[in-house]
Amino acid sequence: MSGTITYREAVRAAIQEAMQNDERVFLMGEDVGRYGGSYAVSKGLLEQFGGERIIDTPLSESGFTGAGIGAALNGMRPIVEIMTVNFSLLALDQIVNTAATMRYMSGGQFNVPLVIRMATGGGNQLGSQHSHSMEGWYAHVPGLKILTPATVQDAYDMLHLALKDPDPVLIFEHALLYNSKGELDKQAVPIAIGKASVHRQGKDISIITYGISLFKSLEAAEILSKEGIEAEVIDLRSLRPLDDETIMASVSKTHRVLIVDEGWKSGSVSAEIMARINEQAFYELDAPMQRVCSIEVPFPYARHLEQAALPQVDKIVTAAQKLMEEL
Amino acid sequence: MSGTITYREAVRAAIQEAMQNDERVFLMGEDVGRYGGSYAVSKGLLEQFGGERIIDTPLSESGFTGAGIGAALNGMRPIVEIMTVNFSLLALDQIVNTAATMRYMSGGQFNVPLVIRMATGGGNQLGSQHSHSMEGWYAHVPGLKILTPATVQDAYDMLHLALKDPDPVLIFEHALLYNSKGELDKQAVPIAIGKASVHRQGKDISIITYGISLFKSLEAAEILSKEGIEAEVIDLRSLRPLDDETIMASVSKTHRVLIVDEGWKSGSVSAEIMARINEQAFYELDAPMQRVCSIEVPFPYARHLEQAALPQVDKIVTAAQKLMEEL
Amino acid sequence: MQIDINQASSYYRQMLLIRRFEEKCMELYSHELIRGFLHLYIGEEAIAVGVMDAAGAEDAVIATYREHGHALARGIPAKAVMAELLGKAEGCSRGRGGSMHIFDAKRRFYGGLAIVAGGLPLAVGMALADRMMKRDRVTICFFGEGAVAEGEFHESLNLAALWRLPILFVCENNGYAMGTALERSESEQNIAKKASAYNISASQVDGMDVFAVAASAKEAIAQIKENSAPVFIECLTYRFRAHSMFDAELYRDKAEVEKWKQKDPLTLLKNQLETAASGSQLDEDALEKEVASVIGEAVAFAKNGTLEEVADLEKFVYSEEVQQ
Amino acid sequence: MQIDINQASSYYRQMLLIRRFEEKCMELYSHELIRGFLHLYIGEEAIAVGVMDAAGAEDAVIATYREHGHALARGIPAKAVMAELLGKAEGCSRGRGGSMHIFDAKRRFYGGLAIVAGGLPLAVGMALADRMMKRDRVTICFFGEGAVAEGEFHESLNLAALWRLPILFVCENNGYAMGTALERSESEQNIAKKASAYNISASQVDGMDVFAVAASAKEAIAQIKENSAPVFIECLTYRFRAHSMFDAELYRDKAEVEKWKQKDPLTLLKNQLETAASGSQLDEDALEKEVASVIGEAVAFAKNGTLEEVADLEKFVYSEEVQQ
Ligand SMILES: Cc1ncc(C[n+]2csc(CCOP(=O)(O)OP(=O)(O)O)c2C)c(N)n1
Ligand SMILES: Cc1ncc(C[n+]2csc(CCOP(=O)(O)OP(=O)(O)O)c2C)c(N)n1
Ligand SMILES: [Mg+2]
Ligand SMILES: [Mg+2]
Repeated sequence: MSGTITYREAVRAAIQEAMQNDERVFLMGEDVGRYGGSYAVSKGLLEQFGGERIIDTPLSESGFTGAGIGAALNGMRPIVEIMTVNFSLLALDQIVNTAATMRYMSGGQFNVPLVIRMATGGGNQLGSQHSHSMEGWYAHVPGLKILTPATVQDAYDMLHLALKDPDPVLIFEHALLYNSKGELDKQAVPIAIGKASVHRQGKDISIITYGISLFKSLEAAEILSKEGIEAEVIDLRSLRPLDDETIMASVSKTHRVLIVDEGWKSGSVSAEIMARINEQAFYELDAPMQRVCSIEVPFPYARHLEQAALPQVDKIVTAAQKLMEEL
Repeated sequence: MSGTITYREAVRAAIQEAMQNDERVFLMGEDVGRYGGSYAVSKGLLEQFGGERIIDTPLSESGFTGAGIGAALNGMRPIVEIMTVNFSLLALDQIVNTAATMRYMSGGQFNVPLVIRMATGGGNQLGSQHSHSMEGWYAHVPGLKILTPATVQDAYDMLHLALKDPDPVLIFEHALLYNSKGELDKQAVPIAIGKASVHRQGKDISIITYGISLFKSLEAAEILSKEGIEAEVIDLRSLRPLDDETIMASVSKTHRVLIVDEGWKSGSVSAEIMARINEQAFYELDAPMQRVCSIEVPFPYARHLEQAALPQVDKIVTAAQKLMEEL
Repeated sequence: MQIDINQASSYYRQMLLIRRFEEKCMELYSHELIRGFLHLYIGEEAIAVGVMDAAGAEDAVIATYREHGHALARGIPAKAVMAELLGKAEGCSRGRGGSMHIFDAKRRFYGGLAIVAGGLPLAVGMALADRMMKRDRVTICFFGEGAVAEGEFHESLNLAALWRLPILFVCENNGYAMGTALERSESEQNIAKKASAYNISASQVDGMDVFAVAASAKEAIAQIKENSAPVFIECLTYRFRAHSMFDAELYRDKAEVEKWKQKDPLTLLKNQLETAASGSQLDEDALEKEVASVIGEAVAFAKNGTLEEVADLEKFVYSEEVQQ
Repeated sequence: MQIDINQASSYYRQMLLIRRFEEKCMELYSHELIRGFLHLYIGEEAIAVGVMDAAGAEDAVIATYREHGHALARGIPAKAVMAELLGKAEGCSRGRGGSMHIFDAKRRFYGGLAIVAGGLPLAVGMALADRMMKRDRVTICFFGEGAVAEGEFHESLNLAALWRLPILFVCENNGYAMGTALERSESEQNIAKKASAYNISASQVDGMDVFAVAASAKEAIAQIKENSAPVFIECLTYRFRAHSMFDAELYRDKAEVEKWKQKDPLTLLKNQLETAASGSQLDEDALEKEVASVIGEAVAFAKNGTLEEVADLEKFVYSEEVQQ
């Protein structure tokens, strides 16, 4: 049952299996049916499951996301697809003010087993209204869980985990990852929500990252290795909850920290990780922590500008080198 | 021209003067006119300026905020009032995807001189859909400026500063501050956007805060002072841009940092400040930085629970004491 | 008109309970036992009572922050609501919700939601779930006329009609959204007419007349089931009190309020009964006593209630168990 | 019908320019000189050209991500648009905007906005500003029929009608929002009828007929000024190409596309001229040549353009000077 497939196929397979195994699961969103999904994730599912379970919605982000909450409250296990994180702002009221609060403000009477998937990130030259990485924002909100699958295995596993979770789970799929390929073992026991993965062991510096930046970080680690710097590369996997344990264990080993995150720098996930390391492992640090984030601009269209705005392998390498130079 | 007035009156006076001096300024929002404003800020202004400039809007947060952007693009200086930060999520698409990006994506051709004011914060037992402090979220977004007046003087000054700014400025007024009283000197030269204020000099620890937490921090500082701990208390005033200079100067003096912030802890403003101090003044720190934030819950109604969720003077004192105990 | 005296007494008792319950709330608010926002339903009782009479136990109800009346009419015990208003652990939302967030899973009462129009998308999803699971249920969604201007209203009505979902939309048109009169919020002020623009069958009903509301709701629910399509009713009503406890009511004049008070739903019901063929009369004293005793017990229960442990502050942010 | 040959040639030349410009875009896209999303207007040219003919220089225009046609019809030089598509500093948005974000302050062209329905609230504000400042201007706001389901559509139409603002709403109904056909997105599929529910004067027009569009837009603008109230026109049209460059067009069949291609606005205009009383003919060859040369120059200009300095990446996030 293991083999090499694309990230897109992994998400699709997970949706497909979940729908086969549980009649409560359905997929809803703009163009998930006849069009096949704006990133072609759900291609073929309409033919397999019909329009009652693969629901093309009108352009009404707040309406259909809220409908997902309602359906979840009423016994279903909806998967809501929002095309791109920027559009999710139209549904934010429903997500933050209702989905995240329902259980709490009802004194535990109602829970919202809703899964929301959306594409995130830049690099496709889509400009200022389609390219941002706002998953860190969502990670601020109690009541939500935030997942960021980077690998094909996680793209598959996390959808299943999210569907089993009784609370609202948001999954952020980086748009540039859909075509990436990797191994999928469907029998593997999935790593639980809230657990980070150490993708590369190292003793000199911890590179903490998630999503597409994992691959840039791994590439940087190989370059650094040639210079004798052994980086440990951690994929956070989940931004809420964060896996403090894995982070601190790595910091206690390497004593140097670099965080790589495609969000805008100020107020990003990287800031929260720095804050926690400062709180929980301050005396382990041999040097100030560093971060490579996106430059704080609405993303530009022109390729050279957009690339300059994004975290890149060379920036990671340089930041790591500088960090190693500190006494 | 100086005297003691309420925060509410200070905001009102600033709106009033701006409207008298500049025909392009107008106020628009739900119930700003006949009702007098949900927090009574605009009481009397309808009578003075008429319904063409004090515009009661229907319940359409996205619509009227977007209309504010449009009016700003077309030469006006609108002040949009959103009743409560939670409702601003309905307008977030307009604020983040349009107001913040317009100048950039048009290559500098259009700017958006829009002021958005809203009430923020908890403590009024308003529950899970009315009580949060999301200004930190907005501070993540390039293209926006984020102000958090704590004092009566700033409530007045910042409105004027915001109206003079060519870019979108959001002003967060803590709902519990409207009745607070303070000195207002209308002739005083306002402290610029992006500058923090040192409200209390101290040599032992820096308490960095903003909004209503300033007063809790000052109270805590007095208690600490009796124990011989002299805290420096900094009011950030502006969350974007942040005044790194003032922060680092204080850290270099005290070498200990406590941040007090009513936002939910994870991913809050406090995290960003910790990140920057780590980056810019790491070697100045004698101990790990600490923060007192809101507990990560959708706010509960019951008073004892809500109070337990909020930063409080005793929590600040205890955190500061612990921080001083570190070697 | 033929009026059944038992039906009439039952309506009257329920409306009276809501009325007296809320009058008590005002008192407790002035004693600072209730805090936060408190939105009274006084004047509008006929709507909740009439609609709930049409609702089955298996149907779902979604209301707003002005929902004491809906909660009581739905059968949530007065003591559970009162304890909630006093922030007690015995409250129906364990003190976490307060006046704006009444919930009751057993009675399928889904709030108590305080974002204007925020409940409408939920109704769409609830009804969608029922249809997918082939359950013969209706979702009843209450909201004020102020909600009509919000985008969520539009998106939800379209989805409901497009997907032919079993939803009863009940617009409580009391003429004002806080201080904003309908004519200052809508270019088209006939709300039922707006609903028709989505091809939803819609009508206006006198919201002060509990019989009219109940009849219209019953017909609507039958129609929803028959046509598998949503129905919209606009109930014309008025709130006799301020929007909340912080409202100087600068935006409407006393004469208008007085005019509407002439149409008090409780008085109207009494008059209807008197002029009805039956000629029977309500035993008002007995009903007042019964209601007073329910409320007395509710207040005592609430006052004697306990405070949730502060240690449990974070309880219910997430579910405890993740089923595998 | 009497047709003025000069008018007809002018329309034809503009529509041809848009058509050939976009065909060139496809070519450049396949050569990877244009990237990102590229939404072609081919088939819909009559709308932009007809409406812009009615617009005055002082009026404002707000469009969507499918706005090359509007930009060109508004008079933004083809070379400035092409340079933008190639991400060059000489582009009308200095390469920061790309295909979806064409802007031109001088021609009051406010985008180039890529959040569906996001431009409608802006139009409300622009028109509000004009009314407050007593300027005799109209704001013209284009959007697709897909935008109609969004809450912003509803909020904006209501505000525009309620406040009687000088806005011309132009709905380009091409039958599909990406792969979603109108009948799967709206419970009421007559969009003009939906607009009437806000008491906005609304009508449908053949969006393939540039004369019809221009006439209707001119009448609308006169009406807006006369009544100080918004007007809504729904233009029935079709996109001949895919939604964007990543679209397998699984959702519609070839026959439907072919049927609509029979109504090609360019062909229609030619036919109208031929059957018109005047009997005059277009000099197609000359027009093709003229257009080809404009496009050739535009491509050369764009290719020769420079790249914005990376050092200037953060320029324009904020205004440089804060006036005091
Ligand atoms: C989205 C949102 N905006 C604003 C408010 C503040 N607010 C609470 S009630 C209300 C008026 C609502 O009027 P209506 O829908 O007519 O209901 P009514 O209060 O008359 O029952 C407003 C503006 C809110 N709760 N939610
Ligand atoms: C708020 C939002 N949701 C989704 C999208 C993705 N999207 C871009 S165009 C489009 C279809 C819009 O259709 P329509 O309004 O009919 O315009 P057309 O493309 O047909 O010209 C969609 C879904 C978006 N850009 N913005
Ligand atoms: Mg009302
Ligand atoms: Mg379309």
